Amino acid sequence: MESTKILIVDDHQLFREGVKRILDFEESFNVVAEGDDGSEVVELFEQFQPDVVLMDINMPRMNGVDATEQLVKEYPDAKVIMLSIHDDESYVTHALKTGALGFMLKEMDADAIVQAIKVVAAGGSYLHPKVTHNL
Amino acid sequence: VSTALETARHKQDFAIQIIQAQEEERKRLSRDIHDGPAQMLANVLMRSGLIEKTFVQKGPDNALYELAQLKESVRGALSEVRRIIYDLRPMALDDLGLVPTLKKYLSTISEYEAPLTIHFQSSGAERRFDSNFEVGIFRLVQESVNNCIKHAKTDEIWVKIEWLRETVNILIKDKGCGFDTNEVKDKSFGLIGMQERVDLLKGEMKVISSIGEGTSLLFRIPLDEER
Amino acid sequence: VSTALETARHKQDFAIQIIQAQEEERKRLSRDIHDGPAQMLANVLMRSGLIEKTFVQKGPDNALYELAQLKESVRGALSEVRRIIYDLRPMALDDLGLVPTLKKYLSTISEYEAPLTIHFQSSGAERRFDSNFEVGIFRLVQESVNNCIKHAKTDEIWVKIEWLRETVNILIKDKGCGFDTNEVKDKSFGLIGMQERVDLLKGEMKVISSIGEGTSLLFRIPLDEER
Ligand SMILES: Nc1ncnc2c1ncn2[C@@H]1O[C@H](COP(=O)(O)OP(=O)(O)OP(=O)(O)O)[C@@H](O)[C@H]1O
Ligand SMILES: Nc1ncnc2c1ncn2[C@@H]1O[C@H](COP(=O)(O)OP(=O)(O)OP(=O)(O)O)[C@@H](O)[C@H]1O
Ligand SMILES: [K+]
Ligand SMILES: [Mg+2]
Ligand SMILES: [Mg+2]
Ligand SMILES: [Mg+2]
Repeated sequence: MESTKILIVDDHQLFREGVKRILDFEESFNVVAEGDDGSEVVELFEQFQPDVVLMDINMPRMNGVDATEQLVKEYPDAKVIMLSIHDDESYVTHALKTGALGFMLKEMDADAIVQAIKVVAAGGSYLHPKVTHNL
Repeated sequence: VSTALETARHKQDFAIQIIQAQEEERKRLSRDIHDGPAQMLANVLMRSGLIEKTFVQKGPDNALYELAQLKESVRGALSEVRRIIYDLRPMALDDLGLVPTLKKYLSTISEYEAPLTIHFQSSGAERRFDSNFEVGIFRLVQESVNNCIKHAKTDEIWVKIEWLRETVNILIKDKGCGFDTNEVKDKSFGLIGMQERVDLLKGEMKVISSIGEGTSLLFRIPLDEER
Repeated sequence: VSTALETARHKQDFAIQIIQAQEEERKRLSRDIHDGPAQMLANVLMRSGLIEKTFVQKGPDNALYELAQLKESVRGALSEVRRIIYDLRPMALDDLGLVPTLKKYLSTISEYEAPLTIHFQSSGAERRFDSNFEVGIFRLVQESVNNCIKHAKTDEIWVKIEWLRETVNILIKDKGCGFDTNEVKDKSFGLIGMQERVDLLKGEMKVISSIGEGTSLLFRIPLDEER
């Protein structure tokens, strides 16, 4: 089975670490790189060519919404899943408008993020169950 | 000069009022966080100690069940924390801008205050402005809508924003009980605070109300290029 | 009248400044809570998920190790929450009163800002006063000490409180770089804010400083019986 290459961009090191530990359980997943700000994402994408990008929304210099917009402009095929603390649907609609294919709340279950990555890597889209309810 | 001095005295009182309001807000917030998330976390901490015991004494199934329960209370704490953040200042204001934030804010309020309906409409090209400007407008709408809810005795409110090239016009209107605008109340700093914010934004504010006829608040705020 | 008006204008600017400061504080706080406790809570949830997965795939020993990690992250979240509550307004202020709260506050700060030493001394019969009064005094000391830390370039500060029958005298002193008190800075509202609070408490404030000679702030606040 082909491995799925994943890039994690989040300003919280603990969060990146936790997600990585969870993704480690999946043999087909391979976390190829990490970044801690939206401003780095284009460069990291260029270098590592990930299949899926996990992108936090609130980061210190460039937020995930702007970063996704920039990334998708340069790489229209980039597959981005946004991660956020906010469960407000305006974030979700905004995220989807910028070209993200998934939206996950950071309170997600371990299995949900695995599922989301699989779906999005295969070309689908995935929203956290709690936010589809809000939409 | 005498009226200028009088206005100024009034503003001085106002400054004192804001300091006090700010302390009140801090106090309320720290209590809120203390009684909500902090208590919940202390409880979670205690229970995570119990999971180990449960595991040893009652086996993994019971321990996993306890763990699932614990997750639920952490989720509860998180949504408390989210609410506190939101009440302080919706982060969406900075992340997404004024119109999406207001839309969400007003729809949440009308849900919360059912059977209240708030008709929200924004026309013209919305743009992003500096953070002081956006939060200023947000607070004007927030305070006006709060006044309708608190005082107007009605369950329909209209909020209209019109983005023109050089100004933005904002109307908050209800068809409720209205009030006598000449009667100044000493202890109510809502309207005075709005006037203060409008001055800060170099705009104008008009309050149109009479008893039995409902209330309209009109704001006309210039849109500087520097913003 | 002209000076009265001038002072008054100054105060009007001040009202605008407080509104802005308040919004800044709300923004900072909501970001702080988002980046601190909210992220920590999300992390706790993730850790719980990890325990379940670990248990199923790697057995109980590994799961117990993860459980210990979970407890650590709950502890982390709790201390973040406590820090925010404390910064907002030490609750001890209401629970224990001014002197014990200041003592604790100053010792925490000097630990945090090591090698800073703060000599704190309170003499005379301490009593309890109303909450506005106590918080007012607390903020005066807090702001003065912050100024010493920020500007004085020294690592020793003296804080002295003297409780008399009808007044309380407060001194905050450093032997640092000092500053020219005639030079008014436009954007720094710390000293102006203190003056405002002192007025609110109907007291007096004296700033004694000159370049190279260190700085002393003296407050003399009347103790009303009603308090
Ligand atoms: N939409 C409205 N409908 C009816 N009465 C209103 C409305 N808005 C304001 N008022 C009247 O004007 C008064 C002053 O309003 P203001 O916002 O200044 O103070 P408040 O709402 O009473 O108190 P605060 O805003 O300080 O909590 C109110 O007490 C109320 O009597
Ligand atoms: N203890 C001190 N030692 C040396 N300089 C001081 C001291 N206290 C105040 N100053 C000087 O006085 C100025 C005004 O102080 P003030 O507290 O009003 O403003 P600030 O501390 O610069 O800003 P803010 O308090 O608004 O964050 C300071 O910028 C500093 O130059
Ligand atoms: K986030
Ligand atoms: Mg972040
Ligand atoms: Mg009001
Ligand atoms: Mg200062």
